[in-house]
Amino acid sequence: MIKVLFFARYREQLGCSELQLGEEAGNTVSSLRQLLSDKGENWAEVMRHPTTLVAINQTVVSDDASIAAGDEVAFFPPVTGG
Amino acid sequence: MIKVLFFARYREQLGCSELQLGEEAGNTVSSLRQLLSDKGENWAEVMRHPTTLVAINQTVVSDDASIAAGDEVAFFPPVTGG
Amino acid sequence: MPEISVQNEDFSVAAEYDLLCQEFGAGAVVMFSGRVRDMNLGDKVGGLCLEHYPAMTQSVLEAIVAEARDRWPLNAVRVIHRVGQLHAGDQIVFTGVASAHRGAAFDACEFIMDNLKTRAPFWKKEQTLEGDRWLEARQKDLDAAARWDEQERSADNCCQGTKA
Amino acid sequence: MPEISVQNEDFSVAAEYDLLCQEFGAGAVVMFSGRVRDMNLGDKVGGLCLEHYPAMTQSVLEAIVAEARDRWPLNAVRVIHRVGQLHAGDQIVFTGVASAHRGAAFDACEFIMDNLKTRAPFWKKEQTLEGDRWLEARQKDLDAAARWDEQERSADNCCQGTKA
Repeated sequence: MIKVLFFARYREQLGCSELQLGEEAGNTVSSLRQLLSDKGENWAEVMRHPTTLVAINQTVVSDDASIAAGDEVAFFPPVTGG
Repeated sequence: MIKVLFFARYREQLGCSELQLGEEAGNTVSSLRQLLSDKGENWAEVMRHPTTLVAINQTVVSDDASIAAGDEVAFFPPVTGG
Repeated sequence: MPEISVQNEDFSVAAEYDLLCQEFGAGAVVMFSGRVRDMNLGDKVGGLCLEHYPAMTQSVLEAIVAEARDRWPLNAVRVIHRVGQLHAGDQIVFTGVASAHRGAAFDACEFIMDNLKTRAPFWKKEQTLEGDRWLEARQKDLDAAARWDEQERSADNCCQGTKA
Repeated sequence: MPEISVQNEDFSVAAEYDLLCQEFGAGAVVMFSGRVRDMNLGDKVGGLCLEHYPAMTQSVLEAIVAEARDRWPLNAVRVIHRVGQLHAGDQIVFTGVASAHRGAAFDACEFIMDNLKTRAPFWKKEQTLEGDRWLEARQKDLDAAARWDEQERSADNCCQGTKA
């Protein structure tokens, strides 16, 4: 099982802040992105957005990063704090 | 008449914070420096010190600057505020 | 006093200054405070809602402060960021740095803010008369943060104008 | 409230911050405060006496603030420098800048301090157990002030590491 989180604009756009996924998520960020894209056009849009950031266990990673059971994966737009 | 001021270390070293001088001061910073140097070894020392600054009417100037009647001329070491 | 606080409550710059000064030997304190602007992109802003990713916010801010301490000799560092509903004019973020050295205090304070802006997972949703809108990240902020990497890489290079 | 104060009395950073914030539209406030160090050059410092050249101090500080306002868009600027007898730990100097822009506020505040350090006619005489001594100007401060000239000259030059 992995936990997938969505923040800010994406949370609103998907109407979803958290998902639990099993083995169907695959082992990499890329395979997870593919799975989520297939959930519908609004999901595909978030996943293909060129500036979407992804973090595994609170650290930003690239698409070839591996995902293991128990990981927390988060998708979010560029940050705008400060 | 011109007014000549000395600050900080120089004021102490010369035992003098202010002098009034007449035409003997000449028309330039150089001639004034020469006149003051002749007042004794401690004066000569201040005048030839390589980092001594001179201001005419509160603006730092170089040795070839002109002095006119009524001017306020100040000699002081590099500043150390802040 | 923790170095980092992420909170909904307001903060007191006066109280933070007193804490930063408690280390008697420090010569220099530099503080930054940011407040919610009442105008943005030509629209009147009533307020904004600040969302964040709590677990990540804390670890990113800790990493940024640790990097600042690696680069400069700092006596004390304090970072506060508010979250939740805020109104125009409210304080939103505070960074304070105490050091024996003026230049180190200025650089470290600005380094922390530039990195916070581009790395800490906060998102602002602005409330205007035209409706609510998520703010977009700005290239200017990315450029500001990138300078510090370049500065490190080019430390002893040609440039006379650097503030390294 | 004047922009510049040269005074013997202490100042309140909290009160200065509130004044800088009164301009509601400002997003960013950067403040610097310097205090008398209790150690310098390896000796314990009991206090120091600050002498200045009153007529020139005012005009130099005004010129520095005017230059800062020419270079950056600033909403409010405040400079305070104390003179006379001070003790270890006392506040000695304050510079506060409010701007819509974070980078402008940081740069202007540091620019004012760097120029104050090298151009404003203040002199410190330190009291230590070894006796009293006039402080020497430091090359580091001259270098810090010179960066701003070089930065202006080389604005669009090679340097990736500049903070211009």
